[in-house]
Amino acid sequence: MSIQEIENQIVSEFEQFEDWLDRYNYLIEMGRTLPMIDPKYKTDSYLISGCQSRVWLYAHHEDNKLYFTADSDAVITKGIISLLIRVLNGQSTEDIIQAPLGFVDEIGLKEHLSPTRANGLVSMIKQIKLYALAYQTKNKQRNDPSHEQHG
Amino acid sequence: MSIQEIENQIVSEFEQFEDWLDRYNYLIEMGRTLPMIDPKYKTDSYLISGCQSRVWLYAHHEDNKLYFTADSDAVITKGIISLLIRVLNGQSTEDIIQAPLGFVDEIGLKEHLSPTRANGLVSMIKQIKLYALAYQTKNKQRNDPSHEQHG
Amino acid sequence: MVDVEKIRADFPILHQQVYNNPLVYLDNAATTQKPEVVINAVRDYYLTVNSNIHRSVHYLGQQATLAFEESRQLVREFIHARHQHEIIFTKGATESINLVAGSFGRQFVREGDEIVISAMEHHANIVPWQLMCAERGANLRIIPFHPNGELMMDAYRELLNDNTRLVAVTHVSNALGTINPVKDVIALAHGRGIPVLVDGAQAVPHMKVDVMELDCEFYCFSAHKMYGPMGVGILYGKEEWLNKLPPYQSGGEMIRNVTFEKSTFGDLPFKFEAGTPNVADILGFRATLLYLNTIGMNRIAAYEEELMKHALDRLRAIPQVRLVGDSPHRAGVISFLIEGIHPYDAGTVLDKMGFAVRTGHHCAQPVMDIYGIPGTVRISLGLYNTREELNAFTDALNRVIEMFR
Amino acid sequence: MVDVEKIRADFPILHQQVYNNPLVYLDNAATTQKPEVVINAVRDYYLTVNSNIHRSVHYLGQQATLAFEESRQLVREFIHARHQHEIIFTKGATESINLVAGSFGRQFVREGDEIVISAMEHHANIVPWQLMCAERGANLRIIPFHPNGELMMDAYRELLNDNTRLVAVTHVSNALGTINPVKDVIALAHGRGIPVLVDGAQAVPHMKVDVMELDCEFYCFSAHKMYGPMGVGILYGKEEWLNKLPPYQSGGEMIRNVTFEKSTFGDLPFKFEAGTPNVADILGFRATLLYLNTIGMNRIAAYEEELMKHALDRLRAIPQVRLVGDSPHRAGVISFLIEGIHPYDAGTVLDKMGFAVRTGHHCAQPVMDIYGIPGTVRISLGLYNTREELNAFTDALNRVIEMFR
Ligand SMILES: Cc1ncc(COP(=O)(O)O)c(C=O)c1O
Ligand SMILES: Cc1ncc(COP(=O)(O)O)c(C=O)c1O
Repeated sequence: MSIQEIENQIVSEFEQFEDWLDRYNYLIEMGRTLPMIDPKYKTDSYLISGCQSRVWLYAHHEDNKLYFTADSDAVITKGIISLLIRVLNGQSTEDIIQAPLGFVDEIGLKEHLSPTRANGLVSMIKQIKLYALAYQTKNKQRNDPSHEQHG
Repeated sequence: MSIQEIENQIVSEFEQFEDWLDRYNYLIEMGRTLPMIDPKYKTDSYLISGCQSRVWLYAHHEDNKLYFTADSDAVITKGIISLLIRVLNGQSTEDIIQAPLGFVDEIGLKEHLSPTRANGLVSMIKQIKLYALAYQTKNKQRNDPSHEQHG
Repeated sequence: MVDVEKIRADFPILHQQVYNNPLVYLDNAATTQKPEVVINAVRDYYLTVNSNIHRSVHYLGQQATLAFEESRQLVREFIHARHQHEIIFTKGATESINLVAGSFGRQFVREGDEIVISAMEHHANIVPWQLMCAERGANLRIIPFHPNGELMMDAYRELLNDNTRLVAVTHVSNALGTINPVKDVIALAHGRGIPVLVDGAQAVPHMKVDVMELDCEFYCFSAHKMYGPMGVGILYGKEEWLNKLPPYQSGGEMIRNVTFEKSTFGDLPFKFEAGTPNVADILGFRATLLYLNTIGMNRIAAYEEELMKHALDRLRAIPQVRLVGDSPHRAGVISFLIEGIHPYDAGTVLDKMGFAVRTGHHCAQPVMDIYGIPGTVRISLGLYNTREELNAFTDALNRVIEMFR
Repeated sequence: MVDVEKIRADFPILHQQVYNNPLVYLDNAATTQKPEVVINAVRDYYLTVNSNIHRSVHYLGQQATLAFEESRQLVREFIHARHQHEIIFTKGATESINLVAGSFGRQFVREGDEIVISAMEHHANIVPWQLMCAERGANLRIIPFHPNGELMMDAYRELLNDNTRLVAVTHVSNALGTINPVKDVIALAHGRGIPVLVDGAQAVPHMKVDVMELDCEFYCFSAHKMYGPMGVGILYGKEEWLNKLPPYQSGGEMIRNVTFEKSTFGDLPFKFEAGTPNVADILGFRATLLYLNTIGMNRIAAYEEELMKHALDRLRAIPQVRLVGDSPHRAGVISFLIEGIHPYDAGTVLDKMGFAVRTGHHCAQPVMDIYGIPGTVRISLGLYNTREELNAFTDALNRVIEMFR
């Protein structure tokens, strides 16, 4: 499925819930099912520091597609991360770079995305896009005969 | 007349005027009749510096009574000074020290007395009272056999 | 006793729904709500006498100036200072502290000197001293505290020495709620001739403060944390000390005379009030003080003490709750952790239930480092909070615990 | 064209009597009046979303934070800055200048260096540089002006040299009304790689300002002089330069990490915004900018230019009036003397006739010293002033002249 299709899916899942607390209950559940990051990546070099909750993120790529695992010390943050990963896992670097990821706002979690809330999520999305950009650049260089290959 | 009597007289003079401008016209007139300070006292050492208008004040005493001459570069300030001098000239140091000088407020010139208006008047009243206090102290010392006479 | 229903009627913002739940505002240490009289005082100022002050020949300016200086007078009375000109208007407690750190540092602090602060200060009472010390080659010494949140007075005594130039401590901790024994802190410093700054930001809303009785050299707080408008802070300083300090900011208002060769500065308090002051909000603050005086700070303190006791009882009854800071001398603030639940998770869900609490380090990171925790959930009380709100809060807390189980 | 009657209806304070005369407010350079939408915006904030911002998990805090950052965005648009984080909120123009003088001085000014200002600066753009230069052993160099109130550009060119670290000039003089050729001033400084601060306090209310077009490094102004609330100032700085400067005040909000060993600072703009910001008045300022945008700064400028021309014509027709400063490039302000009448006398009587004017040195003593006068009478225009008011004013002036004859 495309990024947009998964986003739409998530939005309709959340539309089921009338009550805020049900949404958060669902997020907490999602948070618990987050594909766990390998403990060896749960170190400071993979830490995305927010103000209130910490996020660790590890990305790798296969065939120009990116895959993520992550963790956070806050369960709700984990829930949102798990949604993000569901949307982005296995997508191409190009698509990831361009994804507006409007669903976080649409499912009513705008406050988690506001630029002045340093809760780790904004920095995480920024980080994901940076990864994608870096892989893309590396790839281009590799396929471009005018560049020597470095790694 | 006592200070209070002259103050009362001034207050009733001002009660004649219904219009603000008439009061100020009267003040301007008063300002023009201010007993002029001897030019030799119109120097920096007799200057009481306000924010907007400058005031020069000279005081001398005879028989434990004080006498003043003064000038200002602003006519309205001169007018108020002339009222003050009318009230205080020839009064005893004790009476001057104790005079509340409420008439300035009563005739509606409170703004000229507000502590945050550095227009020279407040400093002038302060200066007059300081003169009176200084003369009184000197006098006491002179009359007090336990003090040597200095001047 | 305080009639809390009557008081609540004075605060229009409290009567609203948040996510379909009644708002329960328990974030008063961050900023309090404002009674309508204060909001109206600001409005009335703009509707009737708004103007620049102190050098006006005109009517509006004179009215505004008089009201402005009346506000200063009222602040003086409120904290029982000796002179009106010992009250300096700033934009907030943070600026008040920066002012003293800047001016005191420039005048009195040399290489090898020491400034003493406590380990439970708000960042506003840490970083200005830290930067000033770094600039001047001085050292910052820290009074530690016991696990229950009380200052170690013996350690404090030992920190004081001939190099100590100033002691800066908080009256009430915004992270732990502890009321510090500032009178003893001050007396000990004075024993060595050392001046003391007290950060009263979290004290003034909750108790009667008497700066002459405390005998501190400097005391500072923010209007917005005590039912006043934003944008107003107070620095109280003893005349003698304020006279000794050089100006902080410079510009209009604070000047006696300016030439390109040399400028001379006005008398207190103007020397420390550069630029057009925030007249509107300072008049609003005057309305706040009149409002608080009508109720009475002692009655407010008594009411809040009851409330605090009730909140502590209810929280202690929840087995998963662990208080952070547990001094019997406490005002305004309760910080706690919930077993197995990140403070940020708890705060997010509580918000959806209508409860405004604060989570995180509360601008007191060193306190969190000492306990080895990333942050706490903090509730902080105001004079309009009720037992019922606290009951609802602890019930909600139990639901939160259920949700994350 | 501006419909001035419609505009006047937006400003409730204008419709009052002073000493039984209709108020004619001509002291706009000191502070302007506020449209009701601005007064209401402040009120609404306190009635609905008042809270501390940026670190709130709760609803009120989130609403307030969003609105606060929207205000910053609107300021950016209003002065045409590139980035939102180039807009720093301060408490006023004076603080903005003190911030730059303090932080720039500490980082870049050494013994023997020079700072260039003009001879027509407001004290706020003199004294901070003077004190900073004194502290750092640097020298203040002064751009003189012609008797008509225009900067001597040749002299300026000669002042610039390899020791010049910064140029600080006013966009519009608050004492003379001159609009300075700041674009040329900036270009000349840039020719030598010297950064420029422009004091825009008297410019922003009267004309469209585009900081990217000016290309200045710093630009500052006060909300209260442009129909906004008191207690809000702006410092615009180019990202590159703001990043180079150390923080000014320190405390909450502006911190990334605090330990007793070392603190690190947040990103722009927070690095320069220590303490709880004045959210209420900053939201009020947002309402101001929306209001001004609706009318349009170019239309305001055109209207005021007409008004200014009319005022000058009427004043020139009074033989006893002598203009102080007479540049053809003028905005907002007209200063003058009346033959044989002390400005303070004139102001006092004009006040009783209902006219709010300013008298004295207007916090620009050096300007008065240059002309060898103690002060002037100053009228300053706002977008709500009318030709009729100016006619009434000049008629009143003739009566004043009569009174003192
Ligand atoms: C103890 C203490 N000091 C100082 C401050 C700073 O106050 P402001 O942000 O109003 O300047 C606070 C605010 O949280 C505080 O709690
Ligand atoms: C040119 C100029 N700069 C700076 C200022 C200072 O502004 P504020 O007092 O609002 O800080 C003023 C105010 O009169 C001014 O006219």
